[in-house]
Amino acid sequence: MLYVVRRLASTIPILIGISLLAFLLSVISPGDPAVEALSMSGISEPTEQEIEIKREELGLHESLPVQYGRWLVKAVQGDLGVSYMTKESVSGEIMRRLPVTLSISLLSVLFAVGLGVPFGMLMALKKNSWLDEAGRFLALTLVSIPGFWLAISLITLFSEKLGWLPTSGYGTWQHLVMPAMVLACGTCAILMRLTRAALMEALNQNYILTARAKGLREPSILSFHALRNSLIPLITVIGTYFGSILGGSVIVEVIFALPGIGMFAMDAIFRRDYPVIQGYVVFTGVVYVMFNLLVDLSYAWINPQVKLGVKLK
Amino acid sequence: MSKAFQSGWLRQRKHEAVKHVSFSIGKGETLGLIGESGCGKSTLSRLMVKLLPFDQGKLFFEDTDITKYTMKQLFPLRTKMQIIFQHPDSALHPRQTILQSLVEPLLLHQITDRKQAIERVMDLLAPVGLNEEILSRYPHQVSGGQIQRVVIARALTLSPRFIVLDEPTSMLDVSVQAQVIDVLKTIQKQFDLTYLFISHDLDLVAHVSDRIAVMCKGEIVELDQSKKVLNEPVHPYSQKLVNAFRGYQTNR
Amino acid sequence: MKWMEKEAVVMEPLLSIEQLTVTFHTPKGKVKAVDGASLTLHQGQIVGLIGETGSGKSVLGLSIPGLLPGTAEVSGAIRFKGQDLLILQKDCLRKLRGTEIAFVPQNPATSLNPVMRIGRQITEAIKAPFSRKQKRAIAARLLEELNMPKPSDTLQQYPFQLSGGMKQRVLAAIGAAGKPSLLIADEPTKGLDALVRDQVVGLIRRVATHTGAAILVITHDLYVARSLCDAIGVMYAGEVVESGSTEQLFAQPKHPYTSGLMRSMPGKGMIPIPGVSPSLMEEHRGCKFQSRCSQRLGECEWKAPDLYALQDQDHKVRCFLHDSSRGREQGVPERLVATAEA
Amino acid sequence: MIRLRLFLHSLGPIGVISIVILIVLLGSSLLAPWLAPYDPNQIRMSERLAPISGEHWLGTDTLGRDVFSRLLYGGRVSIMLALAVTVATMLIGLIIGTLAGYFGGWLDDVTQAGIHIFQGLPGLSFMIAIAGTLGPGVESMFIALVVTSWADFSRVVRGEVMKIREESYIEGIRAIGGNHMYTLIRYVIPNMIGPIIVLFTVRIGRVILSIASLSFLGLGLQPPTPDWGVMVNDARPFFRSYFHLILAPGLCIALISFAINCIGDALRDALDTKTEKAGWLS
Amino acid sequence: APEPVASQKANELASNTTEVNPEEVVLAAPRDLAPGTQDAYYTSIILYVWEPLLTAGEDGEPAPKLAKSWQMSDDGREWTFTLQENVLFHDGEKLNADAVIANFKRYEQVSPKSSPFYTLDSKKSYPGLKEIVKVDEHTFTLKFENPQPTLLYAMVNFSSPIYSPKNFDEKGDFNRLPQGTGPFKLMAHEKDQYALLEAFDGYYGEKAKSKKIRVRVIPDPDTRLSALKSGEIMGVMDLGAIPPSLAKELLKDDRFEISTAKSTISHYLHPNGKKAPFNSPAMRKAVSMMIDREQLVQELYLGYPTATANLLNVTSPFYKDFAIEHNVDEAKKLAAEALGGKREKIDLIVPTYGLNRYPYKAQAEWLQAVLSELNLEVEIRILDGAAFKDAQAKGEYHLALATQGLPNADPYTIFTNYLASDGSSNKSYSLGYKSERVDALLGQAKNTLAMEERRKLYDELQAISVEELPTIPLFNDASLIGNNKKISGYQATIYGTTLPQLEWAK
Ligand SMILES: Nc1ncnc2c1ncn2[C@@H]1O[C@H](COP(=O)(O)OP(=O)(O)OP(=O)(O)O)[C@@H](O)[C@H]1O
Ligand SMILES: Nc1ncnc2c1ncn2[C@@H]1O[C@H](COP(=O)(O)OP(=O)(O)OP(=O)(O)O)[C@@H](O)[C@H]1O
Ligand SMILES: [Mg+2]
Ligand SMILES: [Mg+2]
Repeated sequence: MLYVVRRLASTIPILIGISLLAFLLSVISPGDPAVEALSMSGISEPTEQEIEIKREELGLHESLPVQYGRWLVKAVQGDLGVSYMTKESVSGEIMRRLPVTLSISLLSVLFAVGLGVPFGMLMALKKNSWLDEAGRFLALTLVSIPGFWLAISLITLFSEKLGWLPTSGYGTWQHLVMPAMVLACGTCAILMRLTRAALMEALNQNYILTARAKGLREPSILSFHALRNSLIPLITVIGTYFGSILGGSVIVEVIFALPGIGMFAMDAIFRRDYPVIQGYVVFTGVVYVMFNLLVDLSYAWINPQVKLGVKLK
Repeated sequence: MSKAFQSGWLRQRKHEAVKHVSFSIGKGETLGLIGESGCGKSTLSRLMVKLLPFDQGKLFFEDTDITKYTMKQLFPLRTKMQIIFQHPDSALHPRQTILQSLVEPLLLHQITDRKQAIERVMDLLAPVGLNEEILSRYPHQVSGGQIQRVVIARALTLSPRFIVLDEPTSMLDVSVQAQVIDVLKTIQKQFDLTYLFISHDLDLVAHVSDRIAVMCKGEIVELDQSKKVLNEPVHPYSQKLVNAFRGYQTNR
Repeated sequence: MKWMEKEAVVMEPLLSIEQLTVTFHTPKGKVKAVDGASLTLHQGQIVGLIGETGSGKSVLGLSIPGLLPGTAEVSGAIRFKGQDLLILQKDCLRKLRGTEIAFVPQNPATSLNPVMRIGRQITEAIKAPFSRKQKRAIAARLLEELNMPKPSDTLQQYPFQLSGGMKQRVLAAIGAAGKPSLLIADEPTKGLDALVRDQVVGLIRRVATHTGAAILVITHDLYVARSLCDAIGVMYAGEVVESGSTEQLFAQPKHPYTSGLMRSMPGKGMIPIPGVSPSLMEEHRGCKFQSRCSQRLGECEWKAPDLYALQDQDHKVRCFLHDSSRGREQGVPERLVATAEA
Repeated sequence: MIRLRLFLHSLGPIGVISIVILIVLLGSSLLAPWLAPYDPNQIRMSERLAPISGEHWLGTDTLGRDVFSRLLYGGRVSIMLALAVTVATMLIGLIIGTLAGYFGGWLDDVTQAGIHIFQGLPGLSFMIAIAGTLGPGVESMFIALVVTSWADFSRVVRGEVMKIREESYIEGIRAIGGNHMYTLIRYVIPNMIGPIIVLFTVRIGRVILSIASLSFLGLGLQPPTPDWGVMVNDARPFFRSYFHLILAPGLCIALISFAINCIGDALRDALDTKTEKAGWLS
Repeated sequence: APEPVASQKANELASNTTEVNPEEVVLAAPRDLAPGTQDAYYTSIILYVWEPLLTAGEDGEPAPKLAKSWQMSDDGREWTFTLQENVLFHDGEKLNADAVIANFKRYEQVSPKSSPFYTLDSKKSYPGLKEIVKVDEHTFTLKFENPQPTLLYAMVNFSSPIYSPKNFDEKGDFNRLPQGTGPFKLMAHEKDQYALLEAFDGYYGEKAKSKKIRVRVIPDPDTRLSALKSGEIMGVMDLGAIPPSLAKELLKDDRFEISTAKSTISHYLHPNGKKAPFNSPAMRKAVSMMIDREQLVQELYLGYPTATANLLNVTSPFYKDFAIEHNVDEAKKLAAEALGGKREKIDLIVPTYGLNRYPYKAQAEWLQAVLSELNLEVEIRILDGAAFKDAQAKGEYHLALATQGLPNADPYTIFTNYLASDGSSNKSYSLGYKSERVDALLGQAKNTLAMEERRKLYDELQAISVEELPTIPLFNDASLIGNNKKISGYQATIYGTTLPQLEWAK
């Protein structure tokens, strides 16, 4: 427990670094949040006076360090501020979108792992067979397809032509199938290759020989001895991948009309909604840090050496 | 004695891999070092050639205190002292040919130009029992015994005065081991070298060393003439070690 | 122990390997790791297999329980209790592993699954239909018999918590768990210091007395072989060049390679055998040792020697010098100058 | 030589096809000015959305431009940019990762923090922000892509270096007198060339896809540059009736990424010394 | 075995998603039309949840909505409005003068309040409003400091939304779902997902024909089209509901139809009049004459919009038609003179929001080709909205593709913004336009009460704008919506659709 707390504490400078970078990036981008908050692109524009008042209201007159400092002080207290655009609290907005993003992330991880790992295992077992070659081809194809291209094709096929799945929106599990597939395909391929490589390496280890010498059956050697030992690279990839899609995937969200975190963030970036950008970046930072932590903890679970080491501390 | 090593109160890391060790090796002498696995033999050997910084103590080489020498100051000394590591299989640059690895020390120290360096390497091959044909090969293409000999040859290119040999035959079986020891003894005579010889095999150590030091948990517990240590060990740990060895060697 | 040996002579051998050849197909070509090796092992016997690095000892050992990788092509015969293991069905062979034939791999540091508790690793090898609890009790008793301090605690531990010697004991326990009638131990003493090595040798002896199993010990430590084994086989470049009882072999090594090996021991003068062992990838004509042999005969160059039995039927040598058909004492006509030193 | 043979061996039939694809795509991109039947930017309002014909092999787009000609030109910028980005990332990652991994200490701590910060930043969003800040164009895409990917590269390099640092040949060269500079350049870097080449090819593939994604959001290459990603995006409104408009450039992106990844894969197998070992017994 | 049951259920669910629920009509819009309590209006006016006092008629003139009639005092400082009777809010409250006064109080409290639809700013819509006096139950009077001859134009739609007085708290914020007077009640909404409307039984006018309408948010135009084609949605609405290129695609399938109406949005090519070459009116003229607006409208917009040379949008009642001059030779001559025969490199900036709604990229590329003949070497830069505005404000551009919504049916505002020397658009777009005559005309218009006179002033202003081209008008946009023929009564209006008339086709 202490270890976890210490790990978390050590990530605070990283979070501050991330937020500072995001802040700098926001303020040096051309454009004025006050103007953005007041205008509707291409329809109406505010007058100078209105802009002045708005700037005052948003506190944009203060010097940059003061603005950042003020934000930081509040953020430390758990207050991420209020969106310039929607006037709602940033944390509330993120939390509202979290279930959407979380559910597609989960499903896509499920897809990626559910397909990638067994396929990779099969490839490792039947290495150099036609099956291995086919798997390799599949994996290479999956990493090479541009996501948006796949999304368009899927919608056309499954929604327009076949009518099996809804094109877009959020609600039932059917809504999540296609976005999750698009998100999963690259990672599925990586997992396939990785599982194959890791398993093949594990199968070459001496303890597998020991296990065979005991007369164990192949399947139980594979699952009890080899797989567990090859989990670490897999978990690392799954962890970082899950973490990164929890930060939202703009393109998939736009195409499939999913009101997730990525689209929200992109809107904020386009409209210079500093509090939202900051809040979002801190959120993704926390997710990143958390997943790194989880990955580390799972190493401990897999690798008893780390586990017992942790207990000692 | 023109050349002497002295080191005292060395310390390594928290769990003290090496504790308060003092000894010296005379010129042309072979000092054997024995002791159980993990007692700090390799650490000591690294300390002696200043590959590890140490916490306490002093190190003299040819009567000069080199304890505080920087990397730059050490550079000329590197030609005079050499170390041969325990695991020779990864001791060579895997992407360099054997020849490249062999001429490298000479070129690095700008002792000769490439052509002369190659000549010098050629001269060294015969003493260590190597064949010219392996020069163009890569380390993974030659056997463990050959690598071991290449590593020895490489250490010799710079004509050192002192060589640390950390289990130089641990990877070899007896017949090859005998070959390597043969080489080492020949060149010692030839170049008047000083050795620190580390091994688990007491017979072997006895065979090559003038004196033997017994190490236990980071400390040197006994240091005396080879015969004495092997025949009438004083320290209980030395006795245990020697008895164990004798025990299984003679009868079942 | 003497009576056991006598009985063994009478009985049909437990294991007999005949003309075993193992070829690996690699991208770079064929590697003939074992080339027509023959060996017999009797009930309750401890047999040592010695020879230099890369001579095919491990491959031979692995081929018995059928643990060679798929790239290996095996021919010849391995008769175990009258059954030829090479033509046995995969699944039947698997069932034999652990229960009839146990294999303890070399290198204890990597031969235990690092993420699995010791207890599980041992109980896995117990095939009898016991409950988990009973199995654990058996495992604990096994460790106890092998002089493991606190055996029941050890069952809860992971390999990294054990020292090298302790791991070796665990591996031995795994080997003994299935009450096999044949145990193959590959390099059980490699890289250990004298104290631990001593323990391991004792350990193997104990396994032999406790289970009554025959043991094949693969090693290149001649001291170990001598102190532990009843009989010894010497391998060179994939062939068994000499085999016989330990006393005979150490007292009167017949094959030039064996005697060279003996002379290389630090205690015996450390006189090396000149030259290097031949590549396993090339085809050979004649005796494989001829290029390093100081007693080479003319025919050695073009004719491969057979394994010739000496008067003592147990002692066999693959060398023309001991071909009884050509007359034992007269047979050194054209001794050539040893060229291997060049 | 063995490496080359091994490389060809591990390519397999798919790999050979990949090399052919790569040569064809790169070659046609390079030779586009000579191969293209039309000026890729020539607008002909009278021939808008012409179907596939002998005159226009792949028809024309919404402004009557010859799609085949645009396709030939379409890889130039993306591939060059991807190459430039990957080379730059590799250099940065190599320098930072090597120094951090080799020297460790505070340098490593600082680098690690930097790596975490940049990895913790959300990739595409960050890229959008940078592209927005610097204005559109090849230069800002270059910067955005480099800034968002150097950290990954550095981390991998750092890990490799830390592994190599433990090898005894590093201690060996130090015992002979090699200083840090010498050790780094002659020993450390050459020994991670394998993983670096692999990472390099994987990265190029990914950068090409990233460029296409940015173009999808309108922040990529500026019109009228013919570019595959842009072409896919431009074709979206028409693809139901003119499927080839989206298929052709999409296929080009997929194929080049496929080919590069496949070659990287084969390189990995060829450069991995482990594959040469025999298995358990060695 | 449980498996078949589960898959059967899944099948049901799956078929539900595409099968039509007769109770509910599903439509889609590119953005969230019900942003919620923090919004100035809660919902867009096009959902018909709330109604304004005044709306815009077909002719663009102010028309009665909740206010059925009005009267301006002679000095133009007092306006008296009479409300519709028997109007109920969704929460059952009655519409009366008190309710309106409460709403006006709210305007004051919250102004200016931003919204993606229109900023609510009472100081702008009701400048110098002194007080509101209740005359009787259904009559009230607005009293101003200065004459307000064009008040009605300013009050239209988003400037006079009326909600139940119980619908907001003491700070003027909404306390629950909006309680307007419209034909639809907002039943539920999920941010960025959907808004669910239900016909309001107590509506005073003609009641909505559909019981329930769900308006989903689908930002990507192509996905909207797919959703239409798959039958998931019956129609699309709001700005950019269906881009012209997709309209063509949709019409290829005879299950669908398109409805268009004029739109208040005009498309321009803004020149940066502060620097060369477009500080020269001749150069602006050359560009204007060079551009074949008809071709643009026909080829890239499929002929739905109307080409124009006028700054003022066609929906304004003051709009005057001017002939479009397209003369390539003349244009080249003018340009050659202005540029001195040299080739000039210029920047054309394009806002990202234009890419999804309009074929702006193709338009930019087309312009590039066209202007190249004038010896202008055009470099296109696509900028996100904020960066686009920034570039305009700083004058870091030469030409910009841009749209403008008619802010107010009275053209005074747009003329001031664009043509006055200190006009806000003039400045923030760096148009650099300055004309004493225009400033004088605007000053005059400000105090002119008589409509006929105003019209004359506006005519002259339009003529000047066509001649001097402070900005180069391209065309008046069209509202374009599409729907499945399974529904009927779904027509585009100037701003929005005929949502209350929507019903399942017989
Ligand atoms: N880099 C290091 N970090 C931490 N501990 C170390 C390091 N190097 C060695 N040690 C520890 O120091 C002790 C002595 O190690 P050393 O390698 O010197 O033993 P050794 O006597 O050479 O053993 P062996 O006979 O197995 O080679 C061991 O306990 C080892 O774990
Ligand atoms: N899977 C394999 N593929 C190809 N060659 C192999 C394979 N396994 C073993 N070999 C080769 O077979 C030969 C014999 O190997 P083996 O491991 O049996 O030798 P050993 O006598 O056990 O040596 P050591 O004493 O080092 O254990 C070696 O040359 C080795 O390279
Ligand atoms: Mg050591
Ligand atoms: Mg072996």
